[in-house]
Amino acid sequence: MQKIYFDHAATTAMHPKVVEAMVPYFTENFGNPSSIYEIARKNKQALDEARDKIAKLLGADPREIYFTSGGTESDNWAIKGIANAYKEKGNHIITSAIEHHAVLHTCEYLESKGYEVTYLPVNEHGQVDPQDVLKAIKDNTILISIMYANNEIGTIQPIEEIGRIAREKGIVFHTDAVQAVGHIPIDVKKANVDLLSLSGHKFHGPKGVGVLYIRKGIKIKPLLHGGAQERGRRGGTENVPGIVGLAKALEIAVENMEENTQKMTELRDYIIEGIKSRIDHVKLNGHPTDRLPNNINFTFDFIEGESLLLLLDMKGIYASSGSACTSGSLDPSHVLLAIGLPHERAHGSLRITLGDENTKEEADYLLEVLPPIVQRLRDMSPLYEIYKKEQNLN
Amino acid sequence: MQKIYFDHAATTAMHPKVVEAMVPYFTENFGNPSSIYEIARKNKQALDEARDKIAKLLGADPREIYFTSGGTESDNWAIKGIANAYKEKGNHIITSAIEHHAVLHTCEYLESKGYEVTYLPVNEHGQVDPQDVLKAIKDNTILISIMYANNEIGTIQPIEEIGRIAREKGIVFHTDAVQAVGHIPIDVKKANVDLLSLSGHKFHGPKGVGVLYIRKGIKIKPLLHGGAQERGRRGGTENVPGIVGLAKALEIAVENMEENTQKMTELRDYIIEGIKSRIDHVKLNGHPTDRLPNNINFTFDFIEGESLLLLLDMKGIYASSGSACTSGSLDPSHVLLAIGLPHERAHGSLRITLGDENTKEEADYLLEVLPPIVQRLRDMSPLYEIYKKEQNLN
Amino acid sequence: MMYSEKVMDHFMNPRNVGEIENPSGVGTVGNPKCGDIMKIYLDIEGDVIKDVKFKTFGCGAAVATSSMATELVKGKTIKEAMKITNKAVMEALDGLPPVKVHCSVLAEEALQAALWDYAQKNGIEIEGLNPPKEDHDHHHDISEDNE
Amino acid sequence: MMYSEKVMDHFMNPRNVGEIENPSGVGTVGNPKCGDIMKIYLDIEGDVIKDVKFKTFGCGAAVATSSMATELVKGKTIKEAMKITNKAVMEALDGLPPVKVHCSVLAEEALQAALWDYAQKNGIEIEGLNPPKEDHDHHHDISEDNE
Ligand SMILES: Cc1ncc(COP(=O)(O)O)c(C=O)c1O
Ligand SMILES: Cc1ncc(COP(=O)(O)O)c(C=O)c1O
Repeated sequence: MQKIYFDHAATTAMHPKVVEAMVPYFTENFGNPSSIYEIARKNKQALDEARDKIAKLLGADPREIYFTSGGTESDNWAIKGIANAYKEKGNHIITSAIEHHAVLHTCEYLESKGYEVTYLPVNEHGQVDPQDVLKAIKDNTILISIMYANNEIGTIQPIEEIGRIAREKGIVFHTDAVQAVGHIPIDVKKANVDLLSLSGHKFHGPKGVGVLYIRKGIKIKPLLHGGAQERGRRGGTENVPGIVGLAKALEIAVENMEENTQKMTELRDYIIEGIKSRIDHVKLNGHPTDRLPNNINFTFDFIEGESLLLLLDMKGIYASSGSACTSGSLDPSHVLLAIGLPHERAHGSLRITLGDENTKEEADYLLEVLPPIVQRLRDMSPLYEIYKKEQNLN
Repeated sequence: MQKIYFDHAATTAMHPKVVEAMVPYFTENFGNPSSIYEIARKNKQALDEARDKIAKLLGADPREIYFTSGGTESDNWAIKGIANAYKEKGNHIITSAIEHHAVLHTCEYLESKGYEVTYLPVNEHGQVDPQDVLKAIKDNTILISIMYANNEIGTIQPIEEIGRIAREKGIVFHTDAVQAVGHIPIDVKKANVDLLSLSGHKFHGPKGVGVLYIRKGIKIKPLLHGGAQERGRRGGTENVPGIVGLAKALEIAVENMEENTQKMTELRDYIIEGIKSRIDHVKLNGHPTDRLPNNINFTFDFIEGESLLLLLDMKGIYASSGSACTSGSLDPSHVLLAIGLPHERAHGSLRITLGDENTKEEADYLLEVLPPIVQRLRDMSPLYEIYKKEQNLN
Repeated sequence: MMYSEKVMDHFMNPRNVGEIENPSGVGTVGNPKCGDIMKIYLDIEGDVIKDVKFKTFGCGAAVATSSMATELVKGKTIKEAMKITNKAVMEALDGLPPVKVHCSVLAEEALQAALWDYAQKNGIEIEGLNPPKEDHDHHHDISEDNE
Repeated sequence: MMYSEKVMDHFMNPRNVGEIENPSGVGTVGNPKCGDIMKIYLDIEGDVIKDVKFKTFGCGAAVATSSMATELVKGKTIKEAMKITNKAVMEALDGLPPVKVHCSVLAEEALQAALWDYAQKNGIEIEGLNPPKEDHDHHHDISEDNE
């Protein structure tokens, strides 16, 4: 049976060239970059080169690039680090209702520590209104954190505009760009952001390594206290192989972005149209156009997502229902609730996220197997039974 | 020229078998363990197996093993997480003056947040007196954090005894075992510890991955808020390759520990005696017997450590002066100051940390090149000039 | 999360899916908010459950536990059926992941709700049977933060 | 931290290491607490620095800057020597890592301390020369925490 990976927003396979770039640092050039002898200097150099490369690809200065263990640490650091550094100025944070848990749970934690958090609503397509941001700003606002693109429904936020408002008001602006980096063009200067989180494994880089961009002049307190690494701001022996791999992956992603975007957008729209025309009682979640080129998110009425995933798995198709991170919990996706779906419909969502290796043949296979699976689950569903009885009565 | 790596406490090369164990998870089995489909389940299984293996090797339960990004995160999490969880009970923390910066700087941070920290002194060999721990305990003490073995001078602490005292007094006990795990036998139950930090790259595992052991029943708040990974206690997509590699490395280390310990202890003592007999005005730092089998730390009077390292580097020998992590700072080692060395002598230290691949030939080469290097630097030193003049006067 | 082979079998090939026209008793439990609804139809003759059908909206475990629960009661007397607990359902399925245990509880409750409906309709009393709870507010907290 | 080739050359092959018996001036700066002590000996004839020697306890950069500073002043007039700033020393070494810039400052200070000693001994005044500071409390904070 063929295996089709349609869950690139959860994680991606490492690019063979990324592995190749990392290998020399496993057993040969393994020194600690903080040491001064030859082998360590080689590692320091690799670290510097990776930092330079990433800075260039994001339009940043190398001294604004800080390595972390992933998107979650970057988000935690950005939010707690700013909250801590600016606490004399105020204690109010503005974010959105559809952030990743790495942002939301961090904000909730800060609420328990006496901070005040405004969770902005989003419209039916999952977009924050920049005017809502403006209106939410108060004298004690110290941080605005709005994600670049959503991991479940792929909606891209008006980051530049929000950034402009934040800059005008003199408020620090963080964006969780974990799903955006490597997928859409990002320039930290143009985007008017002060801090930006990214994670290697979302664009064919290694797991367990990420970046926090911190604009020059932004005060921030460390999250991981320790050695003098990362200009004294983040302790811990540097994960040199991981960092080298992340830089390589970003380079490859940016080099091929134009081509991949075109290819994936076409495939995305082909699948969207295919599902809409083959299955009734479905709804495309997310923004029709301001969405990641690789994101497809549908709600299928009357059925539940996990069952759908299991049956797709049996057909060799790997997809997701809401964020993979939330599968440990049984609550329906907070993102789907925030765009106005009722609970039962939020449970019945399917997320398909493409990679550049996905083909039209794979899309056709999906469009062939999906309708009978949905029908099978509907035939088993008491909700569908109720719906049909109501239809008959009318 | 031959290259001799004598800095295994800074970091180690990955074992080829560790790389081998990781490779399948780079490009093939790359799924997100939180997902439910086949490829993700394989990752979940690999994660579970690694957790089981590590638990077994430490005498713990798999549900007590939590994966982190390294020793620094483990230390930060342990200390801040306990401080946070037990803040209703008290705000006093006991630690030692010779902890790694990952512990010390975290404690200093907590001091700025209203916690009270006692930094216990050590004796001339770098050991904490368990009676000092007992005496330092107050009604509001919530945490004791004492490292298992010191990274600079290799001194092993009386952990079991301190653990017994902590247990009797009902106080949570954390140990930073980053330098001990994989090098000396450790059983968390016998050691009476509640939390234990370790880091993969210190025993031929990968960089950027570590473990925090958290004994069942211990309350702790998360440090990295986010997804429901690690039983809801540590967010972030799991670094499966890194975790698999860490487990493999620990397995190899424990399997070969007896043999390696014997080999390294012999080599260690050979070098120690060799230096003592060839160079005057030297002092072995650390405990004569309660020390890591791979640690040698000498002070050479009248000279400065970095110069020594550079000249050794020119001879192909890679060693360290104090912790590699602190080389970004110019302050002399806080550990050497704590064992009573005056500043100028603290600056003149050389740390040699052995690995199982080091040989007697390498030791002989070191003993051959070191004396003239020390002499050369002394001949350049104004401190040596003063000393000699004083000698002539007497 | 990993399902046993038995769970997967009952999910992929659920037994007794469907409706019963004019059932002796029918019970619906769960709510869409939690993502599971189970509806069980009973056909009771005398003291014996002659036939049983179910419809379920829910995850793999919800479908599998419904299927297994209906299998376990089919052909049993009411008294025997009353002994089918969630534990029995779980065991028959070779276990469930911890986060899915509540599905087996739901299956037990659906069965008992159907029996209650039968008892109500026929004005009889079944020993040990309690009226179904109105709303299920499952608490799915797997965090150990405050363990 | 990486040193330039020039720095490594002056560290590995330091020029002018040693002492001068009965020097015209001698200056010692730094302190063991900070890990660097530089002592510079001058042999001045008329207005010209005929010979210069140094001894240094310190890191690679401390040795290299001492060596370079002595090279730069050798054969120069006092007035010319007064123009040898830490920047000149650094430039002559093709730069220093940021954390090591203070070594070049120390080299400048050692030189000036030796000149001061010479001026004191001979009761002359050198334009722009200040008495050496007593203790050096260098601030080596590279953290940007509060940037
Ligand atoms: C004793 C000790 N604790 C903590 C650490 C920090 O570990 P890591 O650099 O892997 O974060 C180290 C090593 O640098 C160490 O030696
Ligand atoms: C939008 C977003 N933010 C943060 C994260 C967390 O990243 P990581 O799992 O690499 O820590 C993810 C992915 O899980 C994400 O999609």
